[in-house]
Amino acid sequence: MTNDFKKKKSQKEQTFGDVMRSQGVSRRSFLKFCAATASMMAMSPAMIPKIAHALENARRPSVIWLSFQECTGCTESLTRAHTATIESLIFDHISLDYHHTLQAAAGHAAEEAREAAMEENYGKYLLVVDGSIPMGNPGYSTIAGISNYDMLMETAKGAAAIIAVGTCATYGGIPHANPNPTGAVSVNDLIKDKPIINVPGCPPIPVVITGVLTHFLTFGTIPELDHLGRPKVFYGQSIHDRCYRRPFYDKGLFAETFDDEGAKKGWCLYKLGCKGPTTYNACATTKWNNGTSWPIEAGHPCLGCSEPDFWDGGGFYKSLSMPTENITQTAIYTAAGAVAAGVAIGAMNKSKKNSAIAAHDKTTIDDLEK
Amino acid sequence: MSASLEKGINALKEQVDSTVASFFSSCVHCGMCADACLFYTETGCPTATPIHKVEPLRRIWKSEYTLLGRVGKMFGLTAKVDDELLSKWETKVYDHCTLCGRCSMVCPMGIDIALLIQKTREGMAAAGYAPESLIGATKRAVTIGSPMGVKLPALMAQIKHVENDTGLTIPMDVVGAEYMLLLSSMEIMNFPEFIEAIAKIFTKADVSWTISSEAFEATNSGIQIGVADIAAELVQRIVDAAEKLKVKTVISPECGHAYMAIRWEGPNLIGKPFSFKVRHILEILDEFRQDGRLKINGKEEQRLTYHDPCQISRRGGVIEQPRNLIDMFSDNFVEMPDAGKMNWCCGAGGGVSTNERADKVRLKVFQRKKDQLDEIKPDAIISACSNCRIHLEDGLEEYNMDIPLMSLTETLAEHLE
Amino acid sequence: MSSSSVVQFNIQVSADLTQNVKPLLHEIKHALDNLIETGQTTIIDLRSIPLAPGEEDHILKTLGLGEVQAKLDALGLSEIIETQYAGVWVVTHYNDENHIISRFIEITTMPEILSSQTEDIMAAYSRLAITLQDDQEKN
Amino acid sequence: MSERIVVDPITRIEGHLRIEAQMDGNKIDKAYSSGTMVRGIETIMKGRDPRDAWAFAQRICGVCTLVHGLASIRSVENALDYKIPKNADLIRNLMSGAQYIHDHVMHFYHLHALDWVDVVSALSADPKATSELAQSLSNYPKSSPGYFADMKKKLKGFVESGQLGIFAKAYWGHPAYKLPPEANLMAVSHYLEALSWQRDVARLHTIFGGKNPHPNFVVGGVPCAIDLNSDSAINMKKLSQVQDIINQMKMFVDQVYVPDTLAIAGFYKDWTTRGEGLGNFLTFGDFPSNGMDDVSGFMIPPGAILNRDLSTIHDVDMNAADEIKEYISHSWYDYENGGKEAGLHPYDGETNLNYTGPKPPYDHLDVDQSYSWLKSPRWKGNAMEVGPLARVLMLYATGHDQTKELVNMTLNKLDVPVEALFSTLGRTAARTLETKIFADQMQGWYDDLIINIKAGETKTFNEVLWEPSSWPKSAKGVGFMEAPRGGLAHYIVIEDETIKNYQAVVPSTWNAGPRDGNGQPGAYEAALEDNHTLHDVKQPVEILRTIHSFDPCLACAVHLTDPDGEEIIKVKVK
Amino acid sequence: MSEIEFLNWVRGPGFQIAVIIFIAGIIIRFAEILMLGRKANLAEPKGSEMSGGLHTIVSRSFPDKSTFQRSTFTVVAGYLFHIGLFVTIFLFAPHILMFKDIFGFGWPSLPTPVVDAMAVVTIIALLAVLAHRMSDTVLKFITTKEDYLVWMLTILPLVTGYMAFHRIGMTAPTLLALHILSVELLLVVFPFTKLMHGFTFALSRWYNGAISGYRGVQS
Repeated sequence: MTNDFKKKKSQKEQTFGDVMRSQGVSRRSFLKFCAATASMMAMSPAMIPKIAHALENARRPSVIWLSFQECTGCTESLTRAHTATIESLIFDHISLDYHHTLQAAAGHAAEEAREAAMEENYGKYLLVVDGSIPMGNPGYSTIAGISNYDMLMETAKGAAAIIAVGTCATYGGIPHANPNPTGAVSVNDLIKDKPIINVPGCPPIPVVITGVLTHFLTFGTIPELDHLGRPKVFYGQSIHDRCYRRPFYDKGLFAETFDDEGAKKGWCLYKLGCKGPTTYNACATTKWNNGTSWPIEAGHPCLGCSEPDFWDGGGFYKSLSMPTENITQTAIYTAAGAVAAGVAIGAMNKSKKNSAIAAHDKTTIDDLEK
Repeated sequence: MSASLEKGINALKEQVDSTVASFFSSCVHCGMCADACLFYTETGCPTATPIHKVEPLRRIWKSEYTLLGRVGKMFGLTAKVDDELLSKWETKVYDHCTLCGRCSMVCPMGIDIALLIQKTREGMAAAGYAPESLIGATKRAVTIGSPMGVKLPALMAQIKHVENDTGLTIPMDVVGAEYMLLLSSMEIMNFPEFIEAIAKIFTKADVSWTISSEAFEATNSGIQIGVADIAAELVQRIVDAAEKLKVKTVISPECGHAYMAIRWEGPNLIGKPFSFKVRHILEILDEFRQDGRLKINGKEEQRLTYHDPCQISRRGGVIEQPRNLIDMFSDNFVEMPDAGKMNWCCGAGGGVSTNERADKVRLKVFQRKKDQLDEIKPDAIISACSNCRIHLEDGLEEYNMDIPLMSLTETLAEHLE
Repeated sequence: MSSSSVVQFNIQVSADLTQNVKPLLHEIKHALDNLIETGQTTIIDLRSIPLAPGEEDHILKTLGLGEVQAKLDALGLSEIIETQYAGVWVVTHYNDENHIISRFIEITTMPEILSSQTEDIMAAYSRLAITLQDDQEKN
Repeated sequence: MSERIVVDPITRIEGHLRIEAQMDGNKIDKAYSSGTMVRGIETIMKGRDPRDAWAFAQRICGVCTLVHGLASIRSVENALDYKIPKNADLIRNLMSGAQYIHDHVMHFYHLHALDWVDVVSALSADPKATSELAQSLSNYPKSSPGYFADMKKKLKGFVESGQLGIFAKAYWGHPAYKLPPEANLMAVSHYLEALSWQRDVARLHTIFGGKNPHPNFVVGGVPCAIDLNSDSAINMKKLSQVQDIINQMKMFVDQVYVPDTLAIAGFYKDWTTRGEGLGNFLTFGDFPSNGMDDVSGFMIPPGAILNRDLSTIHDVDMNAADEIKEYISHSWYDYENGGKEAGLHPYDGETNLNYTGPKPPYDHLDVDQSYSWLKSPRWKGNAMEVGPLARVLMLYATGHDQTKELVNMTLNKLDVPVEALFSTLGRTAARTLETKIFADQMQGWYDDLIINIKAGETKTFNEVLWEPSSWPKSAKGVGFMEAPRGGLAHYIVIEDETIKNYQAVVPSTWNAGPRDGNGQPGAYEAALEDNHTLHDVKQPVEILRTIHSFDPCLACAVHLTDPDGEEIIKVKVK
Repeated sequence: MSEIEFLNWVRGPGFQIAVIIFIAGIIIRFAEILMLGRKANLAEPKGSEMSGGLHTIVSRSFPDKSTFQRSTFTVVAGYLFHIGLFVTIFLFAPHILMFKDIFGFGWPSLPTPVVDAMAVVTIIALLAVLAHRMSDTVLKFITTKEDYLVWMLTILPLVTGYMAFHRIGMTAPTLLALHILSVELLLVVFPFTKLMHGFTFALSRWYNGAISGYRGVQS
């Protein structure tokens, strides 16, 4: 029976347009799909014709998804995408040839699938990585007896581009958090010779993952990235700048607890520790789970999960203007020490003055006349 | 480093105490003291900025008494005090400052700049950077007993003269008298009317008083030049005389810095409290007034104003008394702008009048007083400091102003019944 | 399903939180002017604008309901509604599960999506031709 | 010489799991379960603000996504004796219940189904017959011949594209697949339906917690305020969305999940006689109606069952020093306090990393020594199974009416004895049955919430102990719950307003943990050793079936801490 | 170092270092000053040191009419930027949160737009002060390098704070980090420069008032 699944080389080069047509999808439906795609990719509606043209000719590339030190939250998030749904993604857009959580094959067969995809699509496949890579000891994370580092390097070799999904893969994430017990590092800490798109978030917004994938598949190019390697369309503006609660910040109206009048009226969550001002992500516009809500709308301050080292930002309920360490204690210890030092230094002053007084040489009129 | 420079630096080191340290710590270089100083307002020269004048003392504080300054000094980064600095600063400290203390009143940080200058002069003098004329005056004060060289015979001659003129007795060396009067050389030599006036008032008020033949000189050149050792010696003479005569109160005459020296600095200079009180003559007179011991006959109709001598008013706290006294004989009293504790200096206090080198500048800065007077146009000026009087007269003459100048004590005496 | 509540025109709207509503309405006005002057069309993606809860409803309520309402069934439902301001259309696309996947305000004489597409017309022609041929063969 | 087969990676799970099986011919003689990934979250949490702990703990797992957050919140509340408003408990129950329903359905269709369903076989199904089959099972609307024809066409197009993606290299055509093509087509269709359904119902978390995965929590209540007059709080619009979601959940569970489970189970009755494992079951109890302090108000009662004896329910004391202990005889850890052979109660728990396994790349683990990043938790020395089967048995044993009814219905329908519950298939069925129970219970919690709100009670957060300065100098507590995969307990020790020690004793450690010092295997190992004969050792689908019946979720099971204890091995760059 | 790492550093170790230097510096400076001591005044007092001292601490904030007329610019600009600094530092909600974190208590804030406007006023006042300092004969003469440094370090937190609030020029984390860093620089130099007047003003005013008060003059 497996024979039915033998590859038919001639059909492998089908474009997305071919697939759509073979499924009897009308041009109008296709245009609608493109409009939704443009919206998802946070592109101007003016781009719809371009997207249509590009998608028409897009191929269905092989995608290898590697999971290292992760929690599967990123994959879970991917399955929540409502535009370019996971179904349409894995059936129409891409060939997801290796993905632990979703693939049918296990054990050796799974590894064979990965190796086959790498061999057949060398130089063309897209590598998606979630999770960080522990450099403290190869035994800290292995798959099929292979260390994460070895598997990443081996698989990255033939990749056309790499998408690092989630904060762990992009910046090291929670395993990297102080004291980073396993020596976790990010993908771009290890790979320097491939284009890498960082899609941070803990997890990233579902449609941002698919949006980035779709962009790559549609245009075959890396979207414009910011200084942290993030696509600007999604990570170009801070949560704070696009937050619907911003006017309350500007007016100085803040929720003080989670269910006071301010919380109920949707006042700004800055005082509750919101990291929106320093966090660049699309939550405020894209929202989560098909526009249902997002953390700030649900009354919880932004954790800042799309930023590097957000775990070590000094407490999720400490506002950005608060120091991250216990300054009160520091101040008390310092004061105690400084009083001692001050007394010593003051005593030096005093003794210096006393010796000056002791050295006093009486001035007489004769002295003046000299 | 020369021995004298070393001595000067040591003297500056001695001067730094918590007040000095807090003052220097607080200065923000706002420049407001300049606007309060007639040497700046009348010359427009920024070197006259009061806080600038205390640079030698500031450098010593910084390099000796601050952590950062000491560290800087180790690396040669903290500014040093040397002969060049001191010689440059000599005129700033002695010629361009009358220690009037007006800057101390406006500093928003509360820096007592006059005090700092006084302390700076201690170092300058010790290092040998004091004006020659001041040195001469000081020498005379120490050796002869008076900066102007007035000896006892001269005083006795003037007393004789007064006694003859008025028929009053001027008690000398009366043991057990209540008051012991001090006189300034100027009063003895230039304004013997003052002695006459006192004799008249005290007689009418019926008080027991005396003048000591051993310590009649009120002025203290040590204070002006900034040599505490000498100032103390001069104070000690008065203390000895007062103790010898067992007086209850020593009266400082109409002389500003004399009052400062004996009333406020005296006990601190000799290092122990006095066994007697010290009062300014105006304080005494005002007490008499309160006690109803002064009966006035007729009032002046002239438009009178009062020039506050700095050391008496602003620095000495005798502000109300002269006005109370003037009120007794005047219905037409007018205050100058900024009168009272904020009044402007005549321009010759703090040893400037003694300092011949400063003659030109002191007359220039008199412009300030002139402007004040021009604004109110008085018929006559009353003052209570012989030093002020001499300089005011010089100034009025310089600026061709024909305004009579009177001593408060003398004018009061004239109006006694 | 909540999302089947297609366009809700009678929702109570609270205070205008983000202050994005007024500028958006002004932008629509300018676009309309532009359409009149130059014939240029404008498309605004409502999902690209940060709106407070309830504000989208406020915008739709303000625009109101005009004469034309069309429904498409193309990979899920689409609703094309001309607002009470002629030339201002609200185009809402749903997926197979009736979830809104995108919503645009189009300022145009007729939204592109309503027109028959050349490719579809060509496909239709050949389908019709085949049908007729089949009929012919059968008969 | 017997053969050792290795399945690594075990796919369609959360995390990194490796199974090594020592064969006796075609029969599994000994099985070894190994967690192969470690992150050190417990170490990372030390010294931090206990109020932040939930966010860290939550990232233990993105599949169970809320359970660690909730357990963590409860541990802090327990330590501080922090009372929360009734509404917060109800919202937490709703969120937790939604997690069950979402998670179990996804597990069944996306992680487990492909062990029983042959995708290739579906290509030869008759859509009309499939439609008849589907309609005979339930009145789910999407069951027309046209619908299944479309599905078949889509699947065919996919297969013909030559790029099989996630379906590549699976054991298609393996004789262990026994479903007729029509059942396979129906199941594959529902695989896709479930993908879209889960996307929708996950939104319940988004409404209350702002996002999913990883919704937000807060110590002292829930972050979402309730105000029916505000656009920016939980209002009628949002509540009606919640009601819609509950309806959707219930519909899918009743009309798709339960019928599919029963239908598929009917073809695999042989799996009611294998994969039992330990016969010891443990629950911590959860779903309070009256706060976490009132055990009698729990929907799921706590207790332990030993040796299948449902007549005796043993009490469980989370805090007793001699009940719950974790051992590391075969784990890559070391205890400073007691060494390799000691068992530590979680309050005193340590997680000092000590990797002694083979240097990667390796072929086999040394199973006589340490071979897993999982510890071996034991209750009074006994290895215990946790999870849906344990809960259903507990509910059954304590006389929960609906459970009894559902279990009996299932046994009757499949025509198997009650012992069939103690098996691979029993475990999978138990998961389906409890999903049904939760789907029904959701409405009750929702109604209680509405009643509360209508009565004017809108409090969702108790601010009284929010400021750390109001806390005692030191405190310790346990936050326990029933996670979808089984009993979960987080232990926290707070000192000077920061976390001094944090230990999570998680379902997959109970189930997937290695042998203890007495050679007593963990639940996975015991289950695999129970009557497993492999048809083809190269295609060990049988191992996958039993392992997946536990719904492995490995990330959570992995401890770790002090970097001091680690052995640094330089990575060789090839 | 990424920008958030930078931000975390300035909010964490950086802030600690700054606070340590600030507090230690101030205490040492006070010890340096106070332990030098001051001789008791042996002259017979005419008034009270205490009442004179306390009076002057307050009164020097309000210049007399003549001084005001002579130094109008210095007084007005000084008032403006001091009030501005007070408002922006102590009445801006995010700053109050920081104080609350350190002291354990907070106080009400002013509406953000008011603080924002005040920041602009303060910046303008400080620019005017600088212009004045560079043009006025006296100020130009007495100004030292330290004065320019301190001016720079004073205006920097205002400018960076304003930029961070309005997110001008750089990414928000960078701006916020720079703002905090600029405050830390200010804290570090505070005890060792004329900024110390923020604490010693009371001391020097007290001494001045005490000296005068003893002689029966209100200064």
